[in-house]
Amino acid sequence: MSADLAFDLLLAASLLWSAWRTLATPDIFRAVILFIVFGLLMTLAWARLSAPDIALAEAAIGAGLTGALLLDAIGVLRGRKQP
Amino acid sequence: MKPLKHLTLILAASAFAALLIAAMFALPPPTVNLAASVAADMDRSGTAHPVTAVLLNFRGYDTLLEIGVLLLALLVVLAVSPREQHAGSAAAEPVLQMLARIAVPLMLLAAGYLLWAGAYRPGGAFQAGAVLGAAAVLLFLAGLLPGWNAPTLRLRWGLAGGFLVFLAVAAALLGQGALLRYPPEAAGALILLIEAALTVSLGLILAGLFLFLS
Amino acid sequence: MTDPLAWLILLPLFWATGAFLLGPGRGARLAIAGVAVQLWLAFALAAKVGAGGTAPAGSAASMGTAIKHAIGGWGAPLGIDLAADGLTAVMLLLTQGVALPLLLFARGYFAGDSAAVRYFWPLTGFLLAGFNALFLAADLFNLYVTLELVGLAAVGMVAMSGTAAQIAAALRYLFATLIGSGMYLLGVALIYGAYGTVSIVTLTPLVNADAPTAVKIAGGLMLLGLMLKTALFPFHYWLPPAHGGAPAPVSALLSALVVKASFYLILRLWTGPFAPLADAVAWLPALLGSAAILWGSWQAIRAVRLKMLVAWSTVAQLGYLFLIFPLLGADGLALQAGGMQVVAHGLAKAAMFAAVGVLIHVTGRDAVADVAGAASRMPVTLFAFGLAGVTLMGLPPSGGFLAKWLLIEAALAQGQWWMVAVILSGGLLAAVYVFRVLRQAFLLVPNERRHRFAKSAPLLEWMAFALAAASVLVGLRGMEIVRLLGAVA
Amino acid sequence: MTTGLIFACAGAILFTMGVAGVMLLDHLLRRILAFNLMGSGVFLVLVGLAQRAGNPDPVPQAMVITGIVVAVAATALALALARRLFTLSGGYTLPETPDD
Amino acid sequence: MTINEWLPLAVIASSLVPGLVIFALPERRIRLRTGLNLFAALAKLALVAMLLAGVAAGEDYAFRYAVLPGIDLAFKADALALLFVSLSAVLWLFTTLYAIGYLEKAPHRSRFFGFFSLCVTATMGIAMAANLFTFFIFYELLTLATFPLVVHRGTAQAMRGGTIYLAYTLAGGALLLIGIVWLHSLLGQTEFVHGGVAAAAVPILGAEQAWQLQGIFLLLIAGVGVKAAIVPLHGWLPQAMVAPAPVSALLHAVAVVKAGAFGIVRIVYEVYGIEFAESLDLLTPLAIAAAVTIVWGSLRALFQDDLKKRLAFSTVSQVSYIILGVALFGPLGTVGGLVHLVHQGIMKITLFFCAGNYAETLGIHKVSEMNGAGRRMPWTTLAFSIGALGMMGAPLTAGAVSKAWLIDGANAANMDWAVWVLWTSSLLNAAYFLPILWRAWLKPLPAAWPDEHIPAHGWRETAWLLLIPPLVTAGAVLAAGIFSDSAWSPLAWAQLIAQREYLAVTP
Repeated sequence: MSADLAFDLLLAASLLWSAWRTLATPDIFRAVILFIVFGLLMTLAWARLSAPDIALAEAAIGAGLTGALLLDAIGVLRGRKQP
Repeated sequence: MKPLKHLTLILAASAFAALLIAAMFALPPPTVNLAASVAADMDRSGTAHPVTAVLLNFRGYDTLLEIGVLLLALLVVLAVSPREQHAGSAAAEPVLQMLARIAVPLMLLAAGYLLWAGAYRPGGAFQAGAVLGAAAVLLFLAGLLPGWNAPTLRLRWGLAGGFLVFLAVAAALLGQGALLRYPPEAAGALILLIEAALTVSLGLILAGLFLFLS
Repeated sequence: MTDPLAWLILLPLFWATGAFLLGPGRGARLAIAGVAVQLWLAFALAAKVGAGGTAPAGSAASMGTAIKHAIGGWGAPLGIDLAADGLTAVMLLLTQGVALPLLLFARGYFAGDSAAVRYFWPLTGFLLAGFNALFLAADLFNLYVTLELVGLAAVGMVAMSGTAAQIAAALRYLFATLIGSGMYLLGVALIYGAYGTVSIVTLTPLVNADAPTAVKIAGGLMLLGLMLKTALFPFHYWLPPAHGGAPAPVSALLSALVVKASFYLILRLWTGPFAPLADAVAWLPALLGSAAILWGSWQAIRAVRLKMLVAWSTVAQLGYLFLIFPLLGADGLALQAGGMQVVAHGLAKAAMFAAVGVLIHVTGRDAVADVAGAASRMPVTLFAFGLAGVTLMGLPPSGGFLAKWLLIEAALAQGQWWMVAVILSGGLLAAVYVFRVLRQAFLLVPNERRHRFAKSAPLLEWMAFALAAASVLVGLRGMEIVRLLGAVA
Repeated sequence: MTTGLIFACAGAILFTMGVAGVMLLDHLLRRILAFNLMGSGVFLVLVGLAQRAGNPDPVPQAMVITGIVVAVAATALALALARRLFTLSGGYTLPETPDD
Repeated sequence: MTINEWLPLAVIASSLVPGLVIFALPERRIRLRTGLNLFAALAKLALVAMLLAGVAAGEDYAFRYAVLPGIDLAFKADALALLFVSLSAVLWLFTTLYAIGYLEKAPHRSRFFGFFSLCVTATMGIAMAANLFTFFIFYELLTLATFPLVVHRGTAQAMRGGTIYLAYTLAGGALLLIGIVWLHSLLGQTEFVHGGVAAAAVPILGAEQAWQLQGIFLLLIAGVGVKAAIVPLHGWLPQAMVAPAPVSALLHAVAVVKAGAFGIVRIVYEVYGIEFAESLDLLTPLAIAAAVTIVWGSLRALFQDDLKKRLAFSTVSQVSYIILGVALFGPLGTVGGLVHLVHQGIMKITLFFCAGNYAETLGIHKVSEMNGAGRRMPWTTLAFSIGALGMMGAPLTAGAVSKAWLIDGANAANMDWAVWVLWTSSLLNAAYFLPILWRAWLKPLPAAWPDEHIPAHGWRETAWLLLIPPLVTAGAVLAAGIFSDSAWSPLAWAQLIAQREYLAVTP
């Protein structure tokens, strides 16, 4: 088993794990954090797939903006700010 | 009954995933090789980076519609978030403010670089626009930019401008023969024009998705 | 304006953006002018297609002989093609033909409360652009983008005037449509993995009966996703609250057109690339369609609210469309039946929602019971409702009648007697819910029990009437539609 | 087993998880998260399967960029609706049965 | 387009267009509406007269328009069509006059007359349909146009009657549709052809198609049988009595039941062909169904106290005379059935006009309230008596002529039982009509009428517009009986049809 393959498998497993935790973790705030982690792992995956354009887009839009939007929504949920 | 329903669904989902994976392993190599076609036509595409060539030339029509989707989403956000006067975000910690003052110019620079780099290496309007949007969000979080109310005419032009430029180029080229058929000699310039306009509008739209909601 | 194909997509995008920039007042005028030009373009395209003598629509060859536009000049599979055959032309005509009166209707309907519906016009523009782009697309991935354009615009329009119930309905609809397009896109991904192309023309000869399992899964996923978007029973759960909750012009657009867009795509794929795989499962959509007819009609009969009644009727009427799949044979009868039903139901349902909109506007209530006595106050609206009902019941000489005739003939030709029974019971059940309303309207109400009627707007009434009359009169122009569908040389 | 195929398989599982999540979960924000997982799964299949032989293919990559933008648009729209519902009804879940 | 093409269309348009205009008229434009109605009715009569003259001279009137490939909207004004067209056109004029008088000051008159005109339009279409497709279109249009008339009063009772009417007719329509489409897919067409389109196609059909054709026949007859009120499909008819009197007159004498009976005529003669139908063993069951209906309707009529209900059951019985005539395999029965189509129409419309007059003038709705009505309203009662005697088949009336031909037909077909049925029916007719006449003429006047609206004024026992139509139609009942041998009598026309189109018959 080459190192590349091992890394890929590990990365895929982490992706699935973070995705599973995102859905299963009871606390919604943690779920969003896990989702952002998932997004960063996705960025790595895109890099491994020789897709730097997608990696950039994923980091900026997928993890960054979506994460920010979700966190903001949770702020409303937690009543920390006016909706 | 609900747990039972959940269990059956989860079992079905697992079975489906297993079937799908097995099917993917059994798949013979594809018949058509589009990557080769892209490589063959790169010199007529007006850009040196294959992904940019696909995004803005070979399948530029997809991108046109996709910007439409994004603008549409912004309109829906505006439509369902009726707001009177925005309070403005609470003044953030001074550290964040300082960070923002330093980071934002750098981000603008990065956006410009990404836009320009897109012509021959990874990068382009989307990434650049995303960075612009992120800069605006950062300013907002630092309390340096107020949240947005119903957009003024100028802001509306900013939001829709990139899409309009894209549309106008498409229409003009349609008059010349086919939708989005760039003349090879002008392709590079036209794509850069579209990308520049898109970068600004994408930045505003992505920022707007955040700022109109907050 | 030499090329109607591309302009049919660009024009609504232009006026949608323009309406956003200009605001609702001038936006409305821009939109109406735009749709009028689109209607003209659609007619021009139909004339062009009709003159071309295309092969039977939906047949494997039809995409090959259709009018094409290679975007960017590249041509498939590298570039994206637009293609129009008879089926496309019919759908485009229907879309613009329904949209124009509905936009005039909407202008009157929304007059006065501009705040809530500020974004109606640009959203409509994107919706129509999405339709036209979808009907013209010949590329699976491009179709995904158009599906999202249509889906998100539709969701936005449901949510637009925002009560809690409407937002909840919009969210339910949003998740349904997102899962639907997600399934579709996974199918596209598998297809690209298997064949390396997403162009329908390139793909069609590559798919054969012993395609790899992944391709079969792809077909199944795409079909399932699109059925969800079309609200085929049992995936109809999202439709009644969404269509029944939105403002009347929006309900009309949704019921008349949005669900038809995904149906159109199913038909395209079924008769196009996936034709070699489709025969084995043809009974499934027909079975679900039958269930939809019976269940939807039953719910419409039971509905308390007027708009819910009409929305459930949409669930039922969509069922008819899915009956055609096992009958798609060489004679083309089933395809003609499908096309006719799409057109007739589109016009009739738009008319019915518009009429119900006027009724609610004027009586101020949304309950079947509150229609009592409306016949004498709003004869035109009631007439519109009745004429639309004639089409839904499949009574002559409406377009719905021709659709049913063709469908029964196709079913008989294949010995599918159970289908004939379903079709006719559906018609009778439709009569029950249509006449439930009409009966109520004819009822004489003692003066003291009569609630006050607001003043009605003649423009609204007559637009509903025009749509309803069109749904009936289209039955007399069956030849043109059938000819466009390409079955008549 | 290539990088492409590994991530395609991961994508298939992600998609399945995502669909199940959108259908089964109650909390709106979590359903939105699930939708994003579903989308990422599809994108991985799209690129991974196309590149299972190991050669990068710009066409699916460009499609995924388009897809990501569409997904963020849908997410923002969904969030706007969810927040509006929260403002109006005080909850982040949909009512159990559609009212007639 | 030649005159021979547009004349049938003009006949249809002459009631369709005014009908649509009337819908749009405001309620208050009484003169304009009345004028339009009468103008339309007279124009239609003139057009029909042109057609009659043309057809008698051997002209062909037809119009055709393709709706779908292989499916045409087609009209033909042949002799058979004109029998029904002329009946409808004439009776429409009188019913319109009567309705104008009857609905004075009632609400929603624009709606009423609009649908009234649509109803007649549908009847014209049914009469002139040249294939089953066209027939079906107008057959269903008739259902839709009559529903608002039945429920016109807007009471709960009217709604009930209307709903039952719809349930029966729409279900019948569905059966008819299956039959038509099935036939169309079997033969590729459904044209009305002399001698029968199915008969003509027999050589190309295998023997195994016989059961299909039998099944189709059953569906078609069941479909039109609902409107023709064949037992057990007649349940709607007595319920529909809640409608205003002119509507009942229209339903019973002109439009609805006749559309059903006429449909049976077309199906038996021109779709199947009488000989082919006989060879498929279809006629005897039809004749039995008709016979059962005749006796059953008469029996039920005996026990009705409500005057309109008694007339309704009488209609059930009488319409099946037509069907019996058709089902009797032979030329004499054909003539009897066809002529009864007209005769029953003028007799029954007279009776309904009179029933309406009693109700409108004196508030009489029941047979038991009829005592002395003949002294208070002699003219109305005279007309009623003529109609009733005609129904019984008394000499010198139209009814005598039809019955004579029918009995001859039954004898010629060696169907003795049919003769018995006819005699029994006549007896029963007498049993339920004579008591009414006896009460009206011979019983003393009651102390007060149930609800007297219109006071007597010398000779004028009720409003002119209510009085004249029944007198004219009663006169027609006598004329059709007395002058049955003249060249322009319904009998002569029925003979022309039988002679020209079906069988070589010498009267």
